[in-house]
Amino acid sequence: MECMIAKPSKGSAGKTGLWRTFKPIYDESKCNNCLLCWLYCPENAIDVLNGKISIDYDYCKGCGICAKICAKKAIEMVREEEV
Amino acid sequence: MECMIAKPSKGSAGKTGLWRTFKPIYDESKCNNCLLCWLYCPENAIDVLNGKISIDYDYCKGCGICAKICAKKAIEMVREEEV
Amino acid sequence: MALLEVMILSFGGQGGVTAARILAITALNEGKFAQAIPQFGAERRGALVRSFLRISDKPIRRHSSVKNPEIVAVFSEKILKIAEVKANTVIINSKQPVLENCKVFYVDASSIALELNLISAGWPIVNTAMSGAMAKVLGFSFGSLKDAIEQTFSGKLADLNVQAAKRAYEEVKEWSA
Amino acid sequence: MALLEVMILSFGGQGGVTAARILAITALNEGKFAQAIPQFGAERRGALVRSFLRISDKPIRRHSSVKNPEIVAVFSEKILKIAEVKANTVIINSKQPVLENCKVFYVDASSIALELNLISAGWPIVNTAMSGAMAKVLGFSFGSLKDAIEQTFSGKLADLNVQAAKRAYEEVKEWSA
Amino acid sequence: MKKVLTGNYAVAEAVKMAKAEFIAAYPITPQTTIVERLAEMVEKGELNAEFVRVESEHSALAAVYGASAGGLRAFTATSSHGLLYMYEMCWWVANSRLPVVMALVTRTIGPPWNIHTDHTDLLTLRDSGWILAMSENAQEAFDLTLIGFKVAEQIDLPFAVGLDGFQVSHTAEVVDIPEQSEIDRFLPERRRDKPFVIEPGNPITVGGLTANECAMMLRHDMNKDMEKVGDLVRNAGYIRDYDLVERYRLDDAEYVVIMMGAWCGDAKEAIDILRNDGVQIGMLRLRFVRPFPAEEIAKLDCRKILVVERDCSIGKGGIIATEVKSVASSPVQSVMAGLGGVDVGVEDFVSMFRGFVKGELGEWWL
Amino acid sequence: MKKVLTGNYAVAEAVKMAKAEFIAAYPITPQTTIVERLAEMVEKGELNAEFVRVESEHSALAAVYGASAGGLRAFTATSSHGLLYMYEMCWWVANSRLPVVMALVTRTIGPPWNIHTDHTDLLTLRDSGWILAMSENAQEAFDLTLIGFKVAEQIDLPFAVGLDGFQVSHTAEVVDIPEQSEIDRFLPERRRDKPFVIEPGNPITVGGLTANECAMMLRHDMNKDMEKVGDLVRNAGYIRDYDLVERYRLDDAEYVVIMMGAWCGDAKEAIDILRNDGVQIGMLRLRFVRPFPAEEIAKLDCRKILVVERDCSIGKGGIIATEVKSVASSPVQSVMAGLGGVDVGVEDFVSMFRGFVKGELGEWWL
Amino acid sequence: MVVVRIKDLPKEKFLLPGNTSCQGCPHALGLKALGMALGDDVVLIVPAGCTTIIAGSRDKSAFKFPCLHVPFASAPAVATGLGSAFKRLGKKGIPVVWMGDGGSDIGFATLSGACVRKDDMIVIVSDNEAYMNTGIQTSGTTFWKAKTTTSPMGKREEKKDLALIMLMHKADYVATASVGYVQDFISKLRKASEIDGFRFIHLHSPCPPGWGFDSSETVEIARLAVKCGAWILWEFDGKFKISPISKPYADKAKRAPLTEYLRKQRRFRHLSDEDIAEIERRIDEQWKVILALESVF
Amino acid sequence: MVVVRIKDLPKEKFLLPGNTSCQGCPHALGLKALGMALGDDVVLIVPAGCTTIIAGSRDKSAFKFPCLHVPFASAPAVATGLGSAFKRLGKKGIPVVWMGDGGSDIGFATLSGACVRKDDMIVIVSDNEAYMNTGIQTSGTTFWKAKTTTSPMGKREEKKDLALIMLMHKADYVATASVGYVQDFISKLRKASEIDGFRFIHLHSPCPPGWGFDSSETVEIARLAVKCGAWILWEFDGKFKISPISKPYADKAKRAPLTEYLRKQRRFRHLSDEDIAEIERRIDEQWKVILALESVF
Ligand SMILES: Cc1ncc(C[n+]2csc(CCOP(=O)(O)OP(=O)(O)O)c2C)c(N)n1
Ligand SMILES: Cc1ncc(C[n+]2csc(CCOP(=O)(O)OP(=O)(O)O)c2C)c(N)n1
Ligand code: SF4
Ligand code: SF4
Ligand code: SF4
Ligand code: SF4
Repeated sequence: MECMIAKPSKGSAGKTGLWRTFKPIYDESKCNNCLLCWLYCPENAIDVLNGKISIDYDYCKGCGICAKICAKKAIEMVREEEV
Repeated sequence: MECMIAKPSKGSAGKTGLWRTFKPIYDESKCNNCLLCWLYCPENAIDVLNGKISIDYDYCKGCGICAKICAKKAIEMVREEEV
Repeated sequence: MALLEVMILSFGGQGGVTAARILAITALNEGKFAQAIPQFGAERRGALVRSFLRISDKPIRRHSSVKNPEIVAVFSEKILKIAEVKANTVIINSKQPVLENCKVFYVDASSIALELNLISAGWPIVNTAMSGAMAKVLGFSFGSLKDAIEQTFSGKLADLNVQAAKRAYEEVKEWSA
Repeated sequence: MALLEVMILSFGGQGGVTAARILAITALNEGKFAQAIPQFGAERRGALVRSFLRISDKPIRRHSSVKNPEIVAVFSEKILKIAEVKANTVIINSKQPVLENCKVFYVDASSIALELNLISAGWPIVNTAMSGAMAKVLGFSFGSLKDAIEQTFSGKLADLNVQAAKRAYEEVKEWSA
Repeated sequence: MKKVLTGNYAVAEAVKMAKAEFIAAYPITPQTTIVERLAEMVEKGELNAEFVRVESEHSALAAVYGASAGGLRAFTATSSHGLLYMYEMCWWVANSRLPVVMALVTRTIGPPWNIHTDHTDLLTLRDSGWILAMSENAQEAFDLTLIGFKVAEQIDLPFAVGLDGFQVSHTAEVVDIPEQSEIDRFLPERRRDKPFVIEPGNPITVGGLTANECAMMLRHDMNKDMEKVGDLVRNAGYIRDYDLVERYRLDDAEYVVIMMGAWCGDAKEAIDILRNDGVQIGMLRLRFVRPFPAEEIAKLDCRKILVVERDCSIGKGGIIATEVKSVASSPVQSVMAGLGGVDVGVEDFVSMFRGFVKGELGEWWL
Repeated sequence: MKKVLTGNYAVAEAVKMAKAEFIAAYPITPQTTIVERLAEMVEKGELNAEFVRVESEHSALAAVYGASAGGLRAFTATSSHGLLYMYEMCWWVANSRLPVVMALVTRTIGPPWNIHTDHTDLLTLRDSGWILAMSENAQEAFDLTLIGFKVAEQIDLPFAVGLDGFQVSHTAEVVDIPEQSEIDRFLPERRRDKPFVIEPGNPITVGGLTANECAMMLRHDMNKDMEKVGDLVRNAGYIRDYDLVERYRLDDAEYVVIMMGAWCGDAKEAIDILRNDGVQIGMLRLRFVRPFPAEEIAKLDCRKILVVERDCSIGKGGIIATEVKSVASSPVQSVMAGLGGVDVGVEDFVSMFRGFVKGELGEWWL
Repeated sequence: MVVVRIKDLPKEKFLLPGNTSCQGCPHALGLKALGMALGDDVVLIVPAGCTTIIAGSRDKSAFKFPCLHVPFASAPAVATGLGSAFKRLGKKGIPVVWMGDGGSDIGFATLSGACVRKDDMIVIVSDNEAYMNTGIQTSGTTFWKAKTTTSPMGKREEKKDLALIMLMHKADYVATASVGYVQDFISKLRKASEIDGFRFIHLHSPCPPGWGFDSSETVEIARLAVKCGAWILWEFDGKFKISPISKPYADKAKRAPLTEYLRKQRRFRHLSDEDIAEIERRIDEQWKVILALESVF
Repeated sequence: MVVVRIKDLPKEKFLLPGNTSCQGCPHALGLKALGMALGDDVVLIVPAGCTTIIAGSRDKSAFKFPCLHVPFASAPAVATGLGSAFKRLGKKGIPVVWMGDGGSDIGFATLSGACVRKDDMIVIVSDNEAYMNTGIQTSGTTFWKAKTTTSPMGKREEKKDLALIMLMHKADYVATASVGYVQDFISKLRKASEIDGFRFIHLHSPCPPGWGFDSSETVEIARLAVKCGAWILWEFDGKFKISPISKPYADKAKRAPLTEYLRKQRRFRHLSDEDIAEIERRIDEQWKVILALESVF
């Protein structure tokens, strides 16, 4: 039976950061702290620490939603070096 | 296969007239020819011949609907002799 | 008592199945084993229903239907028109012994039911009266039957049905060919 | 040719399965028997995908997965970080030969795709370029490959993919340890 | 206490005495009176359980699955088309290893529509991982339901109690009902945490994708655990002793009949008749089809075995016969009879068995 | 003409060439691409049929049942849970004796959710009256689909073509596709009036209540007609010859392996390897499970038989082994392997077969 | 709404006398009307239910319709396939699914699917508000508080409003009807037969043994349901209209006393005055909804 | 309608990063919101669908919720049983069924049954308008004319309106929501959690690979659907209300151009101008119905 039971685990699909083609780069200076990126990141890969956001690149899949939702353009999608 | 196929037959349940406790008796003289009894007999046991109705006692189950629907009380339910 | 097989013929709504059940309980009360078997199938109010009763001193093992009943109980004379009744003993709801070539017990169960106002949808409910007659013929004590009826019905209905059974138990008559 | 087993490693969306299919058709065009096997399972765009190709002169009977491929085709250098690549021959999408201890063929399939604008959702679609390189290594004629691509794509897309395959067919380089 | 009860009411009584906590079922002839009786018990407060009037059998077993995964003792009942309609859930429950108990009132599969007994429906479960019992009469239907809860909860496999449609389900018979206190001693409350429990705040995920090897191992383990069921039944500690099979006049039998279900009573009477004539014949009655009593059959040392069954695997023949042949050391003859509810009584068995002994019996008893 | 096609596309191609008139199916991995391809064919006008996007498998087969009862050549496809969800309809169609063809892409039954091959799903149909074929590769999946329509319509029994999930369904292979004209000669238009036709103005009622004896006779006749299927397959007049079984290096075999499905290819390679070592081993491949090739197996005269199968009847063991044992005259060993899609390849078979020959093989290949 | 006159109705019988229906059976009334309305065009598809029994047994059918028996949950899907066969083979006829309310419980996904696809058929749910064939068990459409064998203290949930639900499915034609108003039912069947696509009729079918009233009162009970406003007759054929028979009862003052309807039935014998008041409140609400729908659709 | 402020939302993650959802997955967005809204109270019941995959594999779960995988058609019935266990064993928690639109096709009878019984659960249909897990096949809720692998020329039937249908089922709570408006969704989930009985939320979930748009646009597409009026946000909690976000779009003049929504999606690339005009007409009609319902319910 045990092998039919799973427990909460980050990275249940492995390091999904590898899936990225584009990488979200956060520019703290432009951020107005609205946390929309945090709210809308489907991967739950954005953390809020002391009011600032931080992206967990191990798992961020590079979907680009955070960049798009940011009214201040504080997140920019940049091509990963190698594909 | 043939034994899975049935064909239209009167009396598929036998002579259902035997089920009757009460028997509808038609009094032609009271009848205004509205045919409501014909329309509402669930058994389809009433026939219309030359504008007059006739009850097929072989199959009439004696439900009493015809008597009840008749505004002219031209059909009366009478207890079958033996039960 | 070796295995005794009984068939009840009734119209749907007359309570043939309940009668079999009551008599099975009666038999149990008498220290016997019993089986009450309803007609296997889709009954419709008004159609002919066959139910069965088996009684024995030993546990009853068979579950097939009864093919050659020793006793047949007929809940309505009308049934004789549509079903062939073949048995050593027949118990019939009737004012007269209407059969030949067998031992006949008859009781006017319809009148008993009507008089006690045991009626449903125009039908006299003759099952307890017939149970009374059958219990008598089967040699069961009335006490055992009374208890069985009281297990089956409650309150005023139990009373009425016990009365019906009692009357039939007493009124049933034998006629031999 | 005895049975030859090839594994393709790609990211979901890169078209590894299609490449295997194209090469199987190419092999058929060359009079051979072939099998193209996709990863058995639920792929998600972005995840690592394994597909297989079998080629033989005789009908191929086995249907189990390929465990010890003679040739591995790697559709992205990044794959080397997450998957161990063990084979006699490796064909890789790369500007340089980035592997040791085996025969390596390399081609810059990404640049070919980007230059021909074969892009989908940000990804260069490298499968036809890689098919070109693989066809060359497998010793297939370009005509057979071209036909296979034209069976797979239609219209302008077919043209572009044929061009990509053609360039890779010609540009793939060998490097031996 | 002795009572006159139909098989269906006996089952309902057993479910009540087992203190089932959750019941969901959908009516189908000839199972319906079980459901009606339980609904009545619950509404009248005789049984402290939830009764859910589901809209289909698939949902009946789904609801029972949910309740059982949540830790409750849960029960359902069905028949024939109802079983086929919940078939997917049957497999799901078995692979989940939940100790659900189901009464299965056997009935022929249509078309044509037919409400009479036939064992084909029950046998469709034989691969799935359900423990499959088949009762001969109302008493066994009662007893096996109670034993079912106990064994299912011990081994974490679901348990189906078969009873022949009408012949047992609707036939009122004398049934010996134990005291509630006896039952309480026999059957403790269900352990809530076995094989797992789904509850708020306990973040486990059950039943999702796994390695192929795990799916295989699951079936392997189920099969292994099924082997333990025989001992669990024999040592259940119930008021009466039970085993996977019943042995009737078997000790010196040269001819052995293998059967299951209600008609075994008729067949036993026929055996008595043949015995009176000096024929050394006996019966090995299958009270369980799963686990299959392979050892008991393999041990039979006789001239020949006759398997009489109410089913046919189209294109192969008698299902039980096939299984018996696969393990028996004596020659096996197969007869298919009574399909579609065709009545087979004592007289039929007498002539069938005589034909068997004489070697004059065909494969079908039509 | 030779084409590279997956097993699923090969089936779709066969359905197109058979000029099926009605298709209803519900997607489920790994069957889905059959349905997608057929939908595309119909929408693009390559196939003049109606394609219905039903909301479940039960409805898929129900719609196919309606169309077939109305006289059309009808097709569906499913897998695993899809099959279990339409299970009631499968029995209904069989008892109705309608010549429906279904592709069954085998897949393990959950939980855990698992999309890989395992033959348990297909085998749940073995009692029902469906003709059950199991293909080894895409070519057979194609051929058997066409033969399926022909045989089903000749004998009035539904026909299921099994193909292993992914291993055949999604593996693209070289398939030899005949000319449409050849197929047209092989497969005439469906006779609209067999076994009955439901149409306006023809007041027959089909499938209602009947005498019990009729329900029994129906199953008896199905079983009898199933016996004729072997001849119909052998004499189908198809482009290639087919039989219920394939005999591989069997003539002088002392050791015989019985298997079915895609992995038989791997096993044949293993047989070649053992043969090279001088072991007299061969294979009887079951191309059909129903009708069960009992005669072919009974005739096997060898030291021992090994049944390797991707299924387990919990509480009894290997399903095919049980059936083989019930008819074989040589000793039979059973191995259960590859359940849940566990990969079993040439090397595995080599050591499995060596173990078998040496008598060192257990019941499970884990 | 075309007026149907009794005298013009065909005399041919499609439901044959001497069948197994109980005395006063509402299904029998409905099936008879179906024959009068559409006659030879009908091909019946019948899932499990009382109608399975009514249809006859062995070689004897009670219908002059062609009739295909089908599994309980499958009927509309079977009709999809059968209709396709008629079309392809050039046969004129309508697949008519005749099911009980039970069929619409277990088969609701099937019904919904066929409707969403707008498959060509007429579906009639003959609603006797319980599973009668198996012996009066609660169904989704059982009336609030009605006693059944599985709800011996009375049903706790509200009656499922099939017709409104099908309306929200955007069926091509939806209507409610009653065996108490056969001419209205016939007229709706005829209207439905002239429309293409998926057509749905929810037929109110009081059942003597199931509800506990005398077999002579089927029609009367059915009419009382309409007259007290508990059953509203309406039709949607592109436009939503309350049927003329029900129209007057939009005015509460014109409605028959609710107790008249309820007190005649054994299944309601236990109702308290508060229960009856609550039912009345719900009827008023239902009328509000229906009247609003008439103004939008 | 309680306003949900971003800053007040809990930081605990119930959907864990690094799961198998595609880039820009709407289910992931919705599941994350569910965790924020109800957290530890949730017990997930998941039938087959993309979420089966997202949930993780082997010993690794992507959820901090308890989660029970269940057969495709069974989820609401399983929730019935599970909820009963919670109640009997005195455990506080809500069975939350999270299903795709496919689950509501095959399982519609199950859904309808649980709703009619008013069983205690929240059902969320995360509607990506096709069967995505099996590779983009048409479902009942697929948008009219959208291309899928089983409708390669575009779907011919209309989108099934689940929420209105459940409203007519008299569910205790019904709402529409969108992954483009997470705060609104959270607020509705919280409202639902405070009501007893059967609660239903139809969540609009644009899917990048399924609909053919870039993964960065999930939220934008979802919002465009609302802004052009094609997806109307509303809530019924005893009273029917159009949600504040959608309210302005009752006025057609305020709506975003429909083409903006449609042209961004590959599945609609083939639409003709007439098709678009027809869609617009249908949207107008839908608004009429919704506005009317607001006035009655
Ligand atoms: C899958 C399945 N489940 C259950 C049944 C048993 N069954 C037959 S008819 C019926 C009830 C029918 O009720 P309804 O549809 O309301 O029709 P009615 O009998 O009232 O006319 C049931 C539950 C069945 N035949 N198939
Ligand atoms: C009975 C059954 N039929 C079919 C399937 C295959 N299947 C799994 S997921 C799925 C589609 C799911 O679609 P949807 O519910 O819309 O969820 P999505 O994948 O879009 O999230 C199908 C058809 C199944 N698992 N069980
Ligand atoms: S790119 Fe996507 S996954 Fe990565 S942080 Fe932004 S929203 Fe999250
Ligand atoms: S009593 Fe009933 S069955 Fe007889 S004629 Fe009158 S309506 Fe018909
Ligand atoms: S129970 Fe009711 S619906 Fe069924 S046959 Fe009898 S009267 Fe008709
Ligand atoms: S296909 Fe769509 S719904 Fe499914 S996981 Fe991918 S993005 Fe999510």
